[in-house]
Amino acid sequence: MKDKKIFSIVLSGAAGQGIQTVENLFTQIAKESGYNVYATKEYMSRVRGGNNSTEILISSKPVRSFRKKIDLLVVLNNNAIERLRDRISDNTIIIGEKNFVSKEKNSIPISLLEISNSLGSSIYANAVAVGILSGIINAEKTVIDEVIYEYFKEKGEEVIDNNLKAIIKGYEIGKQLNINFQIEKNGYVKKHMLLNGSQAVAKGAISGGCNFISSYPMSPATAVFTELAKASKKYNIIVDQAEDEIAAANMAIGAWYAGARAIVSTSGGGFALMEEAISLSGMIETPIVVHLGQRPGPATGLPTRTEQGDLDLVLYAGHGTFPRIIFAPASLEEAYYLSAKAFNFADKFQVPVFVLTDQYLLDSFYNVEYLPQIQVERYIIKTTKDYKRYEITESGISPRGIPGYGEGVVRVDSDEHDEFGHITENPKVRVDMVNKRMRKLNEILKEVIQPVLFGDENYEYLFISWGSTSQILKEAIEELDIEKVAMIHFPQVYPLPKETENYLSKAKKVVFVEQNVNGQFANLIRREFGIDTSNRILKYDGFPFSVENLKEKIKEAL
Amino acid sequence: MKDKKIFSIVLSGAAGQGIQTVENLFTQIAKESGYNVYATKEYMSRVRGGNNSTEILISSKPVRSFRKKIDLLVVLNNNAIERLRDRISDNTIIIGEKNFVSKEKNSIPISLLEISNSLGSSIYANAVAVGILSGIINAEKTVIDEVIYEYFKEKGEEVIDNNLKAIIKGYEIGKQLNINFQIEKNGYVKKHMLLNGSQAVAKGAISGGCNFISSYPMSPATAVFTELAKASKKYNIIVDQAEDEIAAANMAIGAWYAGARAIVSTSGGGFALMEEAISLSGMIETPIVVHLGQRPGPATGLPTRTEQGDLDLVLYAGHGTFPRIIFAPASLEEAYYLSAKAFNFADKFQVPVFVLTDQYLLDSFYNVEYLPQIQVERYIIKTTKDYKRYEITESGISPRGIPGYGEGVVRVDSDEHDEFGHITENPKVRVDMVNKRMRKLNEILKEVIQPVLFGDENYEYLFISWGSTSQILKEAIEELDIEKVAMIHFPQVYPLPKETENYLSKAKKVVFVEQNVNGQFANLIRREFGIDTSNRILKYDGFPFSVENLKEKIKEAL
Amino acid sequence: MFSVKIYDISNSDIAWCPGCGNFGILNELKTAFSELELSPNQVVIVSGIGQAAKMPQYVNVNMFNGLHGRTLPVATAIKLVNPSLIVIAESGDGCTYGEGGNHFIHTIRKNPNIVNIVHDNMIYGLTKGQASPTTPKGVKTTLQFDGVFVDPFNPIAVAVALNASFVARTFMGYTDLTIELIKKAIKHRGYSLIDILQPCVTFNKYNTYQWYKENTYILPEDYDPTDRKTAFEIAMDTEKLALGLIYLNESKEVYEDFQPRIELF
Amino acid sequence: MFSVKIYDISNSDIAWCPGCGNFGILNELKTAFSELELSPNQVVIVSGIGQAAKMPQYVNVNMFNGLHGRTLPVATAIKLVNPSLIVIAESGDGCTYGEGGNHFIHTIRKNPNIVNIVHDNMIYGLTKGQASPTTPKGVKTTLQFDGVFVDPFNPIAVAVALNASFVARTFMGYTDLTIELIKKAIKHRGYSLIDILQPCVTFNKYNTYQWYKENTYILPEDYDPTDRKTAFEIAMDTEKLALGLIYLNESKEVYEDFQPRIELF
Ligand SMILES: Cc1ncc(C[n+]2csc(CCOP(=O)(O)OP(=O)(O)O)c2C)c(N)n1
Ligand SMILES: Cc1ncc(C[n+]2csc(CCOP(=O)(O)OP(=O)(O)O)c2C)c(N)n1
Ligand code: SF4
Ligand code: SF4
Ligand SMILES: [Mg+2]
Ligand SMILES: [Mg+2]
Repeated sequence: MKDKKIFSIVLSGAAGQGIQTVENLFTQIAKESGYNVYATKEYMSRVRGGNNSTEILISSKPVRSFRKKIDLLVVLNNNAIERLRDRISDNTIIIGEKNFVSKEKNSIPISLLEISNSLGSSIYANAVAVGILSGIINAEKTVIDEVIYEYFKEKGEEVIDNNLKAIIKGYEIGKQLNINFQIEKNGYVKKHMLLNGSQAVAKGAISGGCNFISSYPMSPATAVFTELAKASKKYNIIVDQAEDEIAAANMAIGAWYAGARAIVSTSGGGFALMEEAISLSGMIETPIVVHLGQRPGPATGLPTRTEQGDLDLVLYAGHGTFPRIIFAPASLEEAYYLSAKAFNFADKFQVPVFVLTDQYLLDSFYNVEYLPQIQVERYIIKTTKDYKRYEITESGISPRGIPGYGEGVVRVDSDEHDEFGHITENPKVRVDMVNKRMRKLNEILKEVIQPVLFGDENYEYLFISWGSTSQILKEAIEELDIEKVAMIHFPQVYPLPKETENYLSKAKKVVFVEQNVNGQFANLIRREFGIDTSNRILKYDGFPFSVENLKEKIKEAL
Repeated sequence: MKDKKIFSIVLSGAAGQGIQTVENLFTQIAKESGYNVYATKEYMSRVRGGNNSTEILISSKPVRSFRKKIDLLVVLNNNAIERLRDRISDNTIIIGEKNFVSKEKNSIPISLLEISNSLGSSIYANAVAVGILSGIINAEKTVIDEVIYEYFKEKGEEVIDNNLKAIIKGYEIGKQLNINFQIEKNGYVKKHMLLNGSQAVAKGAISGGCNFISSYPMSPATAVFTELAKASKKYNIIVDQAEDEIAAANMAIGAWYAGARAIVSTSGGGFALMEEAISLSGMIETPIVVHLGQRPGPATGLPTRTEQGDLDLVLYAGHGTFPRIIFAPASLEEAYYLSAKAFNFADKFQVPVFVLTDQYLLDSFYNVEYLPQIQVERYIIKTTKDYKRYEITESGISPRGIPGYGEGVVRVDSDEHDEFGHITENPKVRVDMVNKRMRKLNEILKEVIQPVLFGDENYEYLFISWGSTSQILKEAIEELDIEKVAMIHFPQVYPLPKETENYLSKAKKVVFVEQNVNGQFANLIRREFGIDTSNRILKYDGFPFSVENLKEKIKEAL
Repeated sequence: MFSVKIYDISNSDIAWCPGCGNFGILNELKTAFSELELSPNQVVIVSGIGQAAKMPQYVNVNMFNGLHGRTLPVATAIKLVNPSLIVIAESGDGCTYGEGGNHFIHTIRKNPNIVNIVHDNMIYGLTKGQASPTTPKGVKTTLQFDGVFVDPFNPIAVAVALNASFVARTFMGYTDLTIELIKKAIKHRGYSLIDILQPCVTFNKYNTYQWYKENTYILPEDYDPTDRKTAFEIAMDTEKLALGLIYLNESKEVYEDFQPRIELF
Repeated sequence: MFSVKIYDISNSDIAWCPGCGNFGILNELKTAFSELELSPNQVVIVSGIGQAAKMPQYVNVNMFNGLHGRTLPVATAIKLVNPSLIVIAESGDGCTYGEGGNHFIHTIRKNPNIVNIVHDNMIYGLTKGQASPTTPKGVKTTLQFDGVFVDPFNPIAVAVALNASFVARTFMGYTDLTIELIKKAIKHRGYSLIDILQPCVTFNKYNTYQWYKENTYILPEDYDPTDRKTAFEIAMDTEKLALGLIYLNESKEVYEDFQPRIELF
């Protein structure tokens, strides 16, 4: 695995300069040409100006994690290089406008603007860039035609033609650069899907039967909202842009009550406003699915950056005590799968279910072989005249009816209530109801999504991670390929299976890897299992770990 | 200590029947007559009807915890007895209207209404009851005159006279009942203050320099709001009834920013709405003091009952990570002291500070010897032209200026910011600022309010508690007086001093006593120190532990 | 006509004070249901928290007794998901105009076909008598010791300003008017506000039964509710409160008409 | 007159798009400050989150850049605590009328002496172009693919309905009018709303500079803003938007006058 070949391209420029278009087109062209592709971006909290960058990795084997190294840097504005200085090595080739790149070692001055203008307008600069990159990787020309056609088809033939011309022009230039690019193509990659984290979550939700979203825009969670809105007509999804997050969460709960499968998509600050509603969901046992795309806090923090700082937030959200389920996907496949599963679990266990992602995961693109169709499981019953919404059962789960379906009435109450949902202050009923609700935790554990071990099964050193960091950690461990070293990834971070303890107690040294300042998952493990969790690799500058960085940290920890 | 003499009176009737008036008047009369007095009440979430009760303990030595036993039960409506059945023993004397009490063993039928009517109106029934109780305890008649005068003075002489007449009538009846009442008077008690938890918190806040409250009514926290509103003119306290809790919290932070010392008073559900603001406070390092009166959740739960279920809520409130301080008083003196201290700590450390009480503590009355004047510590500086609100310092604390005081401008920002408060996305500045904020935790620990040990210093069995439960636990342990048994009370539940570990590791067995379903403090201790916290005595039916109940539980645990 | 009895809840101990205006509203609501022959499983009452919000506890229909202030988002969602249900969002003045104020203004904009019944006792009843957004200026309360010093919220004027589709006010003491308005609102397609003036005999000693009678008048039969300017003028008059359907805008599009239908069972 | 320069922030990289209407408002605000000779430490700008809310980052006065939607409670509190400060609550249409809607209506009731400047670009700018409460019906956005289908929020009408003390609208392209209104609002005692129409050149392709010019008119010199009925009629007209001081109510009592003064230093 150590010889995995990766060619890393970074595009850097101001917001509004079209890096995203280049990313979109070029990753598709690369993938359709048979390369494994990975792309991730980082951007400032502004619509124009500033400095953003996108990393695109082209590789023979699948690669799905941020790398520090840059083989080829394309700079579109003047302060790009300074921001990336510590990622530029002696081997980095830098392409860009002469006055931006001239002072650099391996620089190739190319004026995208000039070339574009020579084609009649400055607006083709991005197309020229796409062409140059396509030339470098030796992309298939028929693929380029198709991708461009698809992308611009609604704009008419002229636009298509002009862009194609610009790309071909760039393509020729790219070829002539003779850049040392030695990645193998793989025919099967063409059949893959290319998608990003937001799309994976949205597709997962749809597979899980989602038919209602109410949300209030907030980076980085808006994209999931937008994806579901796009799918509204095709899949019959009710879409409500709420006046605030409180409305959004209460609507989602109301929607579940009425028989829908509803989600809210938000970030930490927006979620902080939903906590009372989460408690309501816990009490009335009407589910809610929450997608929370994490970004660095506190407060507004770094609104377009990444962090894993809101595990504690969802773990303890809402006043009072009640069960909940928290998923944290590492990969797009997992984001898809868990987002679907969230709806089945929510329906079955009648608790709030969280899908915890982050900006890094949501904005990461790559080719994915296959997303399985998930069976939508519904647990709604038809009510009878004497229906009791909160029937005391051994499992703690009471059959859930919805209004208008059956002869009964469905009565839910945020006060403590009896089996009929009627308000009560009887201390015995209170205790029975608390116990009933809490019993559901055991049921959830019976179907827990198990942690995943990777690496040497006879490990002495065990690295522990969750969410998007796990994927980066996995590639680091894979590439280091050291004996006695393994990792465990937790797709379900709460509740945790008993088996966790066995995994951990087998290790000589356990190290937690998280993207937050306090090691929130380590704290949870310590709370649950009492083991020493003091070895922690933490990062909280708003940027993801790189594989290189983690490799070093792992070596230091051994 | 075992021979502590306590006479327990319980009044029970419907909301609106005036139990509170009886409680108010009688506890004052008893105290002024030289008895130690304790009173606590439990009531339904309704304004009229239903069934409420108040327990009043008269004792020679101070007693400050709920007892199960009832020596004398005064029933004012028909279903009172059934609700209290398990507290009625063979020795309980029951007084009340014939048709309510006749079936009971030691019952004394007395018609308060008839007596009242014989005095010309039914409205004196409460006064008659006060009189009967006063007669039983042999209260001083001059004291009665004074208390009644004070209470009714604004209503005019006629009202005073009529009530006095009714009381004297009751007094004679009470005396003739010849109830075995053998509590000694203590002259010094007369000099004590009689107050309840809400008043203790409010007085503490005032002592701590509180001059701003913005809140939204919510049981059981409203009383603190009301007490501060009453004191508004005398102490110059700005009072704002906000449109919602979000406004309240943001106002409090705005007020601190401008130079005030502000508090919000709320309960779990209201607080859940304030979490985004708490995160703001953490980020902009503008303090907020939160009084949270706990009641059982989730959601609306049991709105007028008691629980300690919101420790996790405040411990993890708000997205992102930042320091905070959490106090949880056991007694009125502590409620007073910590509420004052909260303001000094908030001002000094520039973090959110929580005072966590509960319905039980807020509604408990007793005589208190002395409330010390607390020094108001202010840390505001006069700014200079080049003022940097977020100057990086070793302690993490940056001198805090306020607008309009000094030549500088004070710029706070909910985004990550540089030393001037200017928005930044620089990862290095980000890390510096996170570290700066987190460093304040160490400073806080230097002044931590230490845990309090009570019982055998050479303990083998250590019981651990926090908040109002500690007081009940203390009396249980005191009365059991068993060797090798001790308890620790934590007035400050976060952050916890290192010494905690020593305390705990010395014990053979550690048992946590909490009023919630999951043992939230036990979880925190486990998270922080990794020790086994699986022995837990938990209660979550909405009612406090009784001393008797805890005595049994302690014996079982040994 | 269905029997009012079918909406009764067995053994329910009603937690309101004797003499409270809420009892009247309870009867009026049940009567309106029975006159419209609504079967219990067809109706959902969504309420918040407060004395008014206890209403659905005493009515045998589907109930969502949620959070303080949050009736309208829940009711809107239920209607979107299952438009065949009759959805009533019912709560107090504090709940609807205070804590829930943002939902109030934005639900009017969305215009889902729901009925919003507000028990307007001009006080926070359940929390024992603090001022609500509609408490008149100068009234002393258990928190405003020197009297309220901010202007009351004018729900009718705001609803007209937002061009709401059905804006009514009534006094619970006028049984026929109230029943008629509830029925009209249920039959109306779009968001309907009924602000019901209601005495709180325990905490609001100012706005009594008598006060409401003296300070209100019923709009004449020939009053045309479709003119927005007139409606606003009427709404502006806070000396003498108009009762009846004050504003009606039947041209407004309904929220659920823009949303897909989802399969429920 | 002070130099506008004293309000400049050194080395600040302004994060708005070239051509954005926010630049104009920035200049108008600084000019108003300088013409009123306000020293930086006397003024506080409280903002929320959004493009508009970045404003105080570029003005050298006291700054409280708080949470999305929460400008008004913070501004009110600051004014209560220190009435000698000039307090400006400034943010976008989404921040003020969406997330912050409840504070909007209740702050009008409280009537603290603050100025509320709303950059009304009829869009959520910072989050990349979703509809805001004021986005006109039918406009397609990055989320409302088939166009917005709910009625826009009418802040002017709501403010008049709530009898706000100073209600104005302007277009940032009209520099003199805007400066004049800001100055008037600062001098006015009580809550002043200035809804400033502002193009978002990136996400709102409908409400352009041109559109605002074509769809607005300036109220005549002799317009009397003290008549509430007329003001409401003007507010109701959403075809042609009136600019200027639309409603003025000078008899309203100011919130901080009912509160004790506290000692600060
Ligand atoms: C978030 C939240 N804040 C506060 C409360 C406390 N609370 C319960 S009822 C109520 C006021 C009720 O007033 P209103 O809505 O007018 O109803 P009424 O009791 O007068 O009928 C309040 C503040 C709560 N339950 N939840
Ligand atoms: C509680 C919360 N919800 C959502 C967001 C995300 N957010 C940031 S700015 C914004 C919209 C801004 O729109 P507007 O207030 O109109 O300002 P503009 O950018 O158009 O000037 C939103 C939704 C947030 N920061 N906080
Ligand atoms: S407090 Fe007022 S509103 Fe509540 S039940 Fe009693 S009279 Fe009715
Ligand atoms: S997105 Fe719109 S509002 Fe924001 S800076 Fe750009 S043009 Fe201005
Ligand atoms: Mg009310
Ligand atoms: Mg905007």
